[in-house]
Amino acid sequence: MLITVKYFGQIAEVTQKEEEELEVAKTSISKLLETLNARYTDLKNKDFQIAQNQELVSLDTELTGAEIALLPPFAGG
Amino acid sequence: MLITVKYFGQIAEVTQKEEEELEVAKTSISKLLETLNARYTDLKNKDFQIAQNQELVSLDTELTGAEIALLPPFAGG
Amino acid sequence: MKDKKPIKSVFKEGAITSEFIGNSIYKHQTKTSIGAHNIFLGQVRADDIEGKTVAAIDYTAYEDMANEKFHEIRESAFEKFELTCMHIYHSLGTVKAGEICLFVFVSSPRRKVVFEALEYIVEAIKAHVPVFGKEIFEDESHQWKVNT
Amino acid sequence: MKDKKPIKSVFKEGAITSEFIGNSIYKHQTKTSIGAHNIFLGQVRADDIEGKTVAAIDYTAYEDMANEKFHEIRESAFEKFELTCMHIYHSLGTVKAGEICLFVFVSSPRRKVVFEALEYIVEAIKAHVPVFGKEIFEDESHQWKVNT
Repeated sequence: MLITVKYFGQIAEVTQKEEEELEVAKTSISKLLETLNARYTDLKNKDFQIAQNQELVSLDTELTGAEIALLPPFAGG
Repeated sequence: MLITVKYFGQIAEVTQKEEEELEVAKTSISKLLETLNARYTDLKNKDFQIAQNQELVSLDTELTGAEIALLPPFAGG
Repeated sequence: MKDKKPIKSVFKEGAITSEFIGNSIYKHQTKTSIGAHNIFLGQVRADDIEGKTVAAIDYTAYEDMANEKFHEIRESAFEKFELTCMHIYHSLGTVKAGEICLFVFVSSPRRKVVFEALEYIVEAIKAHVPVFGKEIFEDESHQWKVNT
Repeated sequence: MKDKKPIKSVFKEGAITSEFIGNSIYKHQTKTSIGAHNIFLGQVRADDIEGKTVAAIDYTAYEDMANEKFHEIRESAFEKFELTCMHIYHSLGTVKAGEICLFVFVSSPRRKVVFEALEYIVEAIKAHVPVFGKEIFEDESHQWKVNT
């Protein structure tokens, strides 16, 4: 299935892009993360949370969402 | 001794004045209050605290201050 | 805690305007160690009391004692909390319903402090400062306000 | 808690000015059931970090999620606290040291409520809203801000 992955803040510095579309198997968030780690090797040194369809999810969550986002630490306010 | 007595808010409505000078014996605050109650009969129906030289005092405090104030409930802010 | 320094008066004649508040905020933009401001504004409510509506409050104060109390509250807040600055203004005279009668402004490098400090200061003002409020109804009768 | 209403954006491009804040206060003077306002302002600090000084923060956000989170915080605050109104504004883009990047404004008939509500809202924003801050130093190098 086709998903959109969005990158923010220092994560976007690592990926050198703010978003991309990826064709992936229906899998878990953690499997998707392995794919991304392989593609962007500096990612593993970064602190981030993952949102699926705008809700934070854990690694063992099933990948169902059309929109995944890698979110570095929040700094609002 | 000569003291100044100040009246505020609804107390000043009872006394019909904002301050006055009184010649009193060196006594307690409660004795002074008896004098004032005799002079202003509606005073006993009113809720107030007494300050002596700008500090709240209790009735059994010795009257030493040059400035006594009768303070109705505070309503700041 | 008596202090012999001359004490600046906290009182302003009439309502505290939104321009005054905005301008006070503006003046803090040169203080670049500040990370958080917290502002309390007391506004006169058009309370309905037994069918009559409050149109304004006429504030009076035992000014010398009140300024001394404001000063003590200020010193005590600076002692308790790591504040960069603190400002307090209170109205005297007539303040109409909807207008602002109390403006308390605290600033600190970090936010946790400002929440605690502001509530401490406002509660202390309500409890300890001899300010009196005559609630004037639309029909020009009045009653005396009591803080709760 | 999903809501299908269109959600108003909380974000403003650049700093939040003191005039904007003053004007927002002014607009509340027609709401005469309000007795207490409480305002939180986040200001960009010129922090010294290893000999370099922060000149500005460049804010970005996952805007859709952030506006949804702001909306959830808003709904939850109205549920928990008896508020007359609530406004939240957050900057995007560059905000210089000394300028304001967050403006949270709550109003209620009575004061106890506004203190609790404001702290609840500000802490929720810091914890749950995906906003990112790039601290730009005077020498144009940068580091990423993390809320504490």
